[in-house]
Amino acid sequence: MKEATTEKDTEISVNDFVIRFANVNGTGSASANGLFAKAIFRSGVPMSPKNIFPSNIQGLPTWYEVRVSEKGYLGRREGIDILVGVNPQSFKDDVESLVTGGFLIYDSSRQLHSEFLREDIHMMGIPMMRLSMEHFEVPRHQQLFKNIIYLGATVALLDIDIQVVRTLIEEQFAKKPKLIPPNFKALDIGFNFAKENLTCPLPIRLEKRDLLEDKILIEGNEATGLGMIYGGATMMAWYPITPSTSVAKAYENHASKILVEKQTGKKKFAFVQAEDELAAIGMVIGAGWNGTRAFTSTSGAGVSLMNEFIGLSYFAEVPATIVNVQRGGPSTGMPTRTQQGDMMSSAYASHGDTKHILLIPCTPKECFEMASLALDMADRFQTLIFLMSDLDLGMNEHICEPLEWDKNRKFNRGKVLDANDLEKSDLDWGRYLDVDGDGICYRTIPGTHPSKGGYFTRGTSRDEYAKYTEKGEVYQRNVDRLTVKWNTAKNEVPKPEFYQNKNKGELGMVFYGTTTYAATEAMEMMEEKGIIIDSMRVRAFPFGQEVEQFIEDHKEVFIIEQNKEGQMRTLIINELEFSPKKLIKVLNYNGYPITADHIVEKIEEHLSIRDLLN
Amino acid sequence: MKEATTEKDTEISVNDFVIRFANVNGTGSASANGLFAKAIFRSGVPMSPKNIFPSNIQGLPTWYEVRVSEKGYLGRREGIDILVGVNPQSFKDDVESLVTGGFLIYDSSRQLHSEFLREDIHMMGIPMMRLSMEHFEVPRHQQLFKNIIYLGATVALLDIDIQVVRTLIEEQFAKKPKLIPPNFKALDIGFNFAKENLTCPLPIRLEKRDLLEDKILIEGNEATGLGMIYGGATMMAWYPITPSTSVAKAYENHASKILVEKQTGKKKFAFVQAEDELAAIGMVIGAGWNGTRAFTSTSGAGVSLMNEFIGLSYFAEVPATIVNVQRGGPSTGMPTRTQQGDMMSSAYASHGDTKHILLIPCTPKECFEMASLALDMADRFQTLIFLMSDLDLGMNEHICEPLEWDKNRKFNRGKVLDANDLEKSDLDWGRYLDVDGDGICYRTIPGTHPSKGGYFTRGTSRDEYAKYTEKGEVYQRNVDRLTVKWNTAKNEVPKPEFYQNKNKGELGMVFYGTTTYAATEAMEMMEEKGIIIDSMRVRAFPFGQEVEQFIEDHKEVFIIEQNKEGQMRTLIINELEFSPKKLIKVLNYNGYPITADHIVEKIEEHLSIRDLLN
Amino acid sequence: MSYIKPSFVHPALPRNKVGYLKRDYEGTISTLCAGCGHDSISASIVEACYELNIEPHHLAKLSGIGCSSKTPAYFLSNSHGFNSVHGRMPSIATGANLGNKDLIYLGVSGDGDTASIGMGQFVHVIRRNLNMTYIVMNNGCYGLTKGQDSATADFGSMSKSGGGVSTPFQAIDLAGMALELNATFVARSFSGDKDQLVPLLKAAMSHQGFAFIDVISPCVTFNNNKGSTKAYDYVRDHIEVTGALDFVPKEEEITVSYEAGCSKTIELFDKTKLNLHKLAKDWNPTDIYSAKAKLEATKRQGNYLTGLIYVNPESKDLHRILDTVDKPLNQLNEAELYPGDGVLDGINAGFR
Amino acid sequence: MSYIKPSFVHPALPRNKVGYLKRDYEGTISTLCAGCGHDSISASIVEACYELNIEPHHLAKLSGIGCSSKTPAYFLSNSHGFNSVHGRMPSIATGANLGNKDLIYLGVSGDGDTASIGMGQFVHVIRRNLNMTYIVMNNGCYGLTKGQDSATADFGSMSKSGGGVSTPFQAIDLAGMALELNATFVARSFSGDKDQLVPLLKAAMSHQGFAFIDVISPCVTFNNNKGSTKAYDYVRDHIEVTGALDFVPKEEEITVSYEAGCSKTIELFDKTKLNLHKLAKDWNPTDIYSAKAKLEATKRQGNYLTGLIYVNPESKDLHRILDTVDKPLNQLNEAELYPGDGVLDGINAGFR
Ligand SMILES: Cc1ncc(C[n+]2csc(CCOP(=O)(O)OP(=O)(O)O)c2C)c(N)n1
Ligand SMILES: Cc1ncc(C[n+]2csc(CCOP(=O)(O)OP(=O)(O)O)c2C)c(N)n1
Ligand code: SF4
Ligand code: SF4
Ligand SMILES: [Mg+2]
Ligand SMILES: [Mg+2]
Repeated sequence: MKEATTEKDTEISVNDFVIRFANVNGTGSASANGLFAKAIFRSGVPMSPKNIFPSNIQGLPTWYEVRVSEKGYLGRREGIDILVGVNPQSFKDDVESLVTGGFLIYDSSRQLHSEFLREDIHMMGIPMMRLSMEHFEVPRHQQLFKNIIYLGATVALLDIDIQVVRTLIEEQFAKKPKLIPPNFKALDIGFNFAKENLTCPLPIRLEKRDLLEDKILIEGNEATGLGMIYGGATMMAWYPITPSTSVAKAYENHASKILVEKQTGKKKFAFVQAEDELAAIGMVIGAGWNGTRAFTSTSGAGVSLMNEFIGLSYFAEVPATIVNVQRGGPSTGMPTRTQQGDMMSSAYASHGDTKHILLIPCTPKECFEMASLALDMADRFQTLIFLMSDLDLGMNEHICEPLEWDKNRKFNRGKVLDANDLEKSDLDWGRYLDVDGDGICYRTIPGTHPSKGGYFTRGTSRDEYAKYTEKGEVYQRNVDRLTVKWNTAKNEVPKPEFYQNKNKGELGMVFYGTTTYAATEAMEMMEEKGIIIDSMRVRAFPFGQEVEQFIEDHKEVFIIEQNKEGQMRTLIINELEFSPKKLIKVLNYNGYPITADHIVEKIEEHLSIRDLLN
Repeated sequence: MKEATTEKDTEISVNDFVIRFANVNGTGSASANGLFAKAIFRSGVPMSPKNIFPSNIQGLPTWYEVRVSEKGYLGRREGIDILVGVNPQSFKDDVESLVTGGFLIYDSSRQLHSEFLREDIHMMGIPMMRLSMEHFEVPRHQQLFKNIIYLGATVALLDIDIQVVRTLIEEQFAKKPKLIPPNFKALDIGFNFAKENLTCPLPIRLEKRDLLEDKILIEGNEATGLGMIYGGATMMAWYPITPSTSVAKAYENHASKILVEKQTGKKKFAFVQAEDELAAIGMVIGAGWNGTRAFTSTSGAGVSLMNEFIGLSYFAEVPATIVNVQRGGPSTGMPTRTQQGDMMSSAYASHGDTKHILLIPCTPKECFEMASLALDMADRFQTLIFLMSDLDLGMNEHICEPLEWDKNRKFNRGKVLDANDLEKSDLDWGRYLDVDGDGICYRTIPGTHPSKGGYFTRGTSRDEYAKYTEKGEVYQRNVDRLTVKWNTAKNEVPKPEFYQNKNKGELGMVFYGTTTYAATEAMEMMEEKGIIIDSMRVRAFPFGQEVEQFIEDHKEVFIIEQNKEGQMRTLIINELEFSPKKLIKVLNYNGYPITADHIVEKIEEHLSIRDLLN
Repeated sequence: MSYIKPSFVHPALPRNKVGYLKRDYEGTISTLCAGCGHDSISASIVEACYELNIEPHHLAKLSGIGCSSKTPAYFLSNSHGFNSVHGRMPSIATGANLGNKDLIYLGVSGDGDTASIGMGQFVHVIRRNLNMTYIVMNNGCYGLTKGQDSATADFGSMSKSGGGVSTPFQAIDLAGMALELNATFVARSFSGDKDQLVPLLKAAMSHQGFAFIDVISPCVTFNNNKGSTKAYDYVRDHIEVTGALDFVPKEEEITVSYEAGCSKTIELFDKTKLNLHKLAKDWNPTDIYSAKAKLEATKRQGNYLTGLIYVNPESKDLHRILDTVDKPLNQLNEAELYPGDGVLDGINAGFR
Repeated sequence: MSYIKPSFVHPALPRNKVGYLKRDYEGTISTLCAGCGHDSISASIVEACYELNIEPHHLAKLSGIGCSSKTPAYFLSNSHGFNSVHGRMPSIATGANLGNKDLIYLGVSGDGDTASIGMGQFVHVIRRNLNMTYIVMNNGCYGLTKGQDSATADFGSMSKSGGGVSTPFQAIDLAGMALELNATFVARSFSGDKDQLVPLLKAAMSHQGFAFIDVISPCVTFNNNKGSTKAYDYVRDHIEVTGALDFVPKEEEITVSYEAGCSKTIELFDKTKLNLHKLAKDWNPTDIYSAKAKLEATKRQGNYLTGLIYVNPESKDLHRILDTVDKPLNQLNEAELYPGDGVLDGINAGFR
């Protein structure tokens, strides 16, 4: 076992480390951990926190992992440099998870059992519980402030500006000022203990920078909820399910503040906790039919339950929006882990020949933008839109540009006829008549006109004038029009984003959503090794011309994603008719966010095997 | 307008025609039409009837189409030679549907409006309703026997042996003998009227043959229900939905006769009409978990509703069987039309990375066999099996070999440990431990042993010993084992059937299920034109080595199916990694069974375009 | 297939207060079986809407799947309608209603649609007191799928398609369920009793909240035989009526005067009055406990209790519960929904 | 994560009639919050199974999803269990029961699991009178998803996670629903009242048919605050008991004698006797109308009625309704299921 921190066998490393807090859930550690991350954010240094929590409320292991990266790499990184281990249940594994030369901060209130000793790491005991019991009386407080004590110690050890943390505490308890002094006290206890008993700072440490400008730190789900408000959603129906619940919470919280009639206090929105997911999507479709912008948010099992209704929205052509915050599947799977495992089941949801538009954000800012875009596209295409997020994006805080809204922006309501339109004498209106050749027809909203524009919406086949039919050729005309509509969508969905400007090397890389963080880092890592790979981030399904061209232009394309079957790859092959041979899977599906190392390793593996074969 | 039947401008054609009966549903025509088809069957001549009925109970147009083909072509054929038109609602369209030179048999009780006259067909009026009113008193009887009158007339016109029809009537009313004489009477009225007033027989006519040996005439759903009984299914749970309802009816009817305890009259099966499809599949999974063979049958919307439970069966590895009798989709779609539109949504049903075994019968005999096979495979692979039928196969009668059952056959119960197995001292049992390397583990049934083998089944991730886990590597080990299991299945699913013995020409054709009838006919039509195409009928998903080899061996392969997106083609590309370029879609998705002409036309179109390009 | 009816209008045909002919409330010709109870209910709906002076575009028709759920095509052609999916009409109605509180929502369902696959949504739409009229066309069977028993088929009842086996399960009493769930308007009627059904429909559509009407509606094709408790003959013989209902629109006066002691007037939210007379003596329509007891007593005697069973004149519908603005949500425009300058800046600041 | 408990057995520990220790009915250590009502119910289940001399492998545990639905891991480790999907445990139980009638089926659900997403299946499993015990661990909230109101949250009740807003909807009374649906055994209890719950569980497991127990079970983390009607303090103060229940197994005699007039003995199908005493005077446990009235009267007073509410000793479970053979269906082998030589020939002949 190494002596704590004094030896200079670890080189000084500034603003580049991973720290992990191992706690028991339900013990108030979330607040301390969050303060730590925010303090680094306020220090102007890029960092990204990952909350790795159990599917339970209290008493099980939970981890909070923060990667600090001056270079701005915000994906997860393997290898833990510093571990704050205060959970006896997981302590053994936690100790093992540290890299050689890493730093273990543990609660030394009780003697450490020798089985936990490791020769190759630095072990730093802090008698957290004892200190807390010495200074606080109420047992609940002793428990809570223990967390702030280790926070204080890490502040000292990592050379974080303690004033930044103090300000954060003041802000956090602005409405309960009585809580500020004891928090300050606990912070100081930890800080001072470290200063007095451990060599501060560690060779791994923080230095203030100004790298973040006006960026914000926000969870994807929060941004999605806000985006829906700005996008004009006045109805949300949902059913609780991790990791999508916080979308609903964000929508409700913010709407309750900003979508309220000043004079009366009445709400300009309706927020309904449905009895299940079938009801939630039914309400969204009912609202959409009535010309109301509406959405639901859910995850895996919820989407599966919505399958029948999804087909109705598609075939009856009623706008609807589903936010799918993906988690580990199949079935109940790993409800508190992340995956991109619903790409196919969302794209092709429901029986019969169906396809749905997917929007795929990668940052909270994009969640905000794509939320409102989803509402526009649902109206524009009179269909169901999926906003494909995931647990990592939705429930972890991410640094991103501030949210922006153009106050002059109009909602794209799509092709809706009003009473005046219906009055026009030369109007030959048919609900399913393709007047413009783009496959999108003109719809009417209930209540528009006393004698015109009424029709019977249905999930069965019908003719151009919405009359029920079982005639084969009429059915076929209708579904062929849906193909035309699909093709129209290809030109209107968000275009992909390119990295390295398509220099048309031999190799390409395709990724999407949260995989982007690690993928772009991997790209740079490979560049350093002399392997140049062009990259494209797909932002929507169906794929437009640009996506096709990129794949066309490269001899081999790695598709990097977080599921077992390579679902995006399947979509690409199936929709763009590329030979599967040129599309190589790079997958991660163990529920943890993918890392750049993993990508590099898999790509190198492929390249070396290929070279071997050639 | 041509004089009825006397002129010899139509050449004599024996045992090769299409006749269509255009009726109003709910008027008792089904019985007369069925007698007609059966009479041809009894005459030893191949024929296939198609019931084209509306999604309603009474009063709408319904058609019954019989193709008679000495050569044994049992697919649908375009072009109606004889039309019996007794439905005023559809009469205009019906008249138009006849081929030039065709024969129209209509009710001349009232004068025909001139708009219905066609110069190029033979029009044969029979005063059906008037004759019926002259001979029968009760209005309901007048209505019913009108149908038997036109049956009598067609018997005379087509030269069908009237004695065959008489016998059929006797059999049909064996339990209500009072109905036999009036039916005979009506039959004679029609027969005699035709004999006396029309030139009988028509140039298009029937001649007795002995081409059918001991074949039977049966609906696919009936055979499926029987197959489940022989296969040992003791529980069926279902919810009514066209076109799957008759599977349940068949199971119940036959089981009530043959699965009953002699002494007590008690039932050796449980038959439950569930409250919806979610409950139906839940019951099947509950039974499967308890070691009971069980199944459900449903169609499109029902499968969509089952999506969540399907994922549970897959991931918790509980045997279950779903009969999916496909109909026209998406959504409620065309509930009384046929399609093969759920191939993808069944193969990949549920969220997360899931895949399911599909068995794809093409004849009632195969429905019977694959029903029991599905039960075996569900137990063997501890997963959910889809039996993919469709409306055409399920609800139309088909001529096929008689059903066979080897009385010594054992049910394949898969890997189940009994109390003795559990007692073995060296047993290291883990519910999800892959002992044999085939990805399939040993399961236990509740109630087996007082202290061993109990475990908590769940849809969440767990370790090899069924303990809940959220550990990434344990999760991954488990889902990787599911991939091993999937690969094992590839070798055990039914092998494809080849036509023309893989002569390794350049061109290949792939089809499945009811598409087979038209596809094999098309193959022969093309052969006559000098185009040789090898053919393969796929009988299951995943695909084994033989399927892969066939596609490998051919330069261009046409995939013929009855849906809009080419779903089987997608499955092939996605699972076998073939280049989409060599797989050409030949699709029919208007809800009517595909015809050989359509296939030939599409293939020739492709070949001529290709030649043009070359 | 649906037919367009001839559109010649006789100049002397009467028009209602909003200027519409009875015909303007009709739909395409029914494709149901001749004699189906559902068609009679459609006729009553036409009548009620005409008499209630509803402008057709102020009403939206919603249904699930089944013979019953097809009926919205057979009334009110000029109104928008939504034939949704099996058993899920309540959620569609909820979304639509939340989007535009100013329309009248008329939901039509079957007993299969409501009591089996739709049970969950039925329970919860009651709990939310959605402002809508919800009619179950109750024939004790699944008409469209050819006559299987539904969950409202009575124990011991025999249907045509049941193969001589009588229903072995207890029936679900949807009116009883609605009462148990504190529904604010519960009624039952019989498709063959237009005189009773029309005023009930008018009252239901005037009620501010969830108004449930269970209408026994015989299926002539599959469940009108001897031995069935949902056959025309059986139902006619087993009806017990809570009382007679006169519907008095808000602008009108009550003119008829009834015997004291056995009549009662209930004023609804919008000043419409329900005038009840010939009251069953053990029944108080605004007391849910009395209503439950009456329903149960009638059931014990093997009879159907018809008429208004319970109404809560104080009912607060979902919009009131959620406290939404007066303007329909689907009519709020960009300006009305814009949170205001600087708001987003403030939000951004909160995330730094 | 679940822990294995130490397995040292003290030789003098008492064993029940079938030779098991109490410990043999326990499960892995609970991962629920300390103080969660659900854990107390688990303890009562252990007690009841031990006392009822159930062999662990003769019982199957079933649940949906939620904190409550996790509990089967915390009792009866040697029994098979099935943690299925949210709200659909009843269908799993139905299939399992149909497959093997000889096991005891113990279903555990939450109020979210049953009263919202699972409402349809709950209603229909009652209608089928499936032979099982169905426990709802009722905390008025969605524990596992962090405390949202459930449909059993009372009007006006306030939860910790509700942000100071009280429940604006009427609660669904699951016991009331069960009665309305003619359930054959309906009871309510409180997680904190083991003395009442254990005999109720024993009676429920002995009942031939669907036995429903609504157990109020406070969620200490999200719904144990002031203002909540599902908090420990509130529930304790608002209980009204139908009567005391003594469970007398079939082979035993009733030994205690109670005051005449306020006690009653009910014999179940299997000769087990339920001995009731200190009866509420306006309540007859075998009369469903009296049970409904009693439940309602108590509700009107703002109280929870606990204890046995209704039992139908004549109850016929689903297997009897379907008339299945005595041998469990999952044990019928090839020979028993083979329809006999020549049968298929006959069937084929019928299709020629
Ligand atoms: C999800 C789903 N399952 C099954 C069906 C088939 N289906 C159509 S109508 C119907 C029953 C209708 O019965 P009911 O609601 O009583 O209406 P009725 O026809 O008797 O008026 C069923 C089961 C369907 N359309 N969708
Ligand atoms: C289909 C589906 N939707 C949502 C969820 C998320 N979910 C898990 S538990 C739960 C609520 C459980 O509440 P309750 O049944 O009352 O149990 P408690 O935790 O309160 O004991 C929900 C909504 C899920 N697992 N599956
Ligand atoms: S089947 Fe029954 S419910 Fe359907 S239309 Fe005919 S009579 Fe009416
Ligand atoms: S959250 Fe509530 S219900 Fe869940 S374990 Fe904790 S106390 Fe129990
Ligand atoms: Mg019905
Ligand atoms: Mg709960």
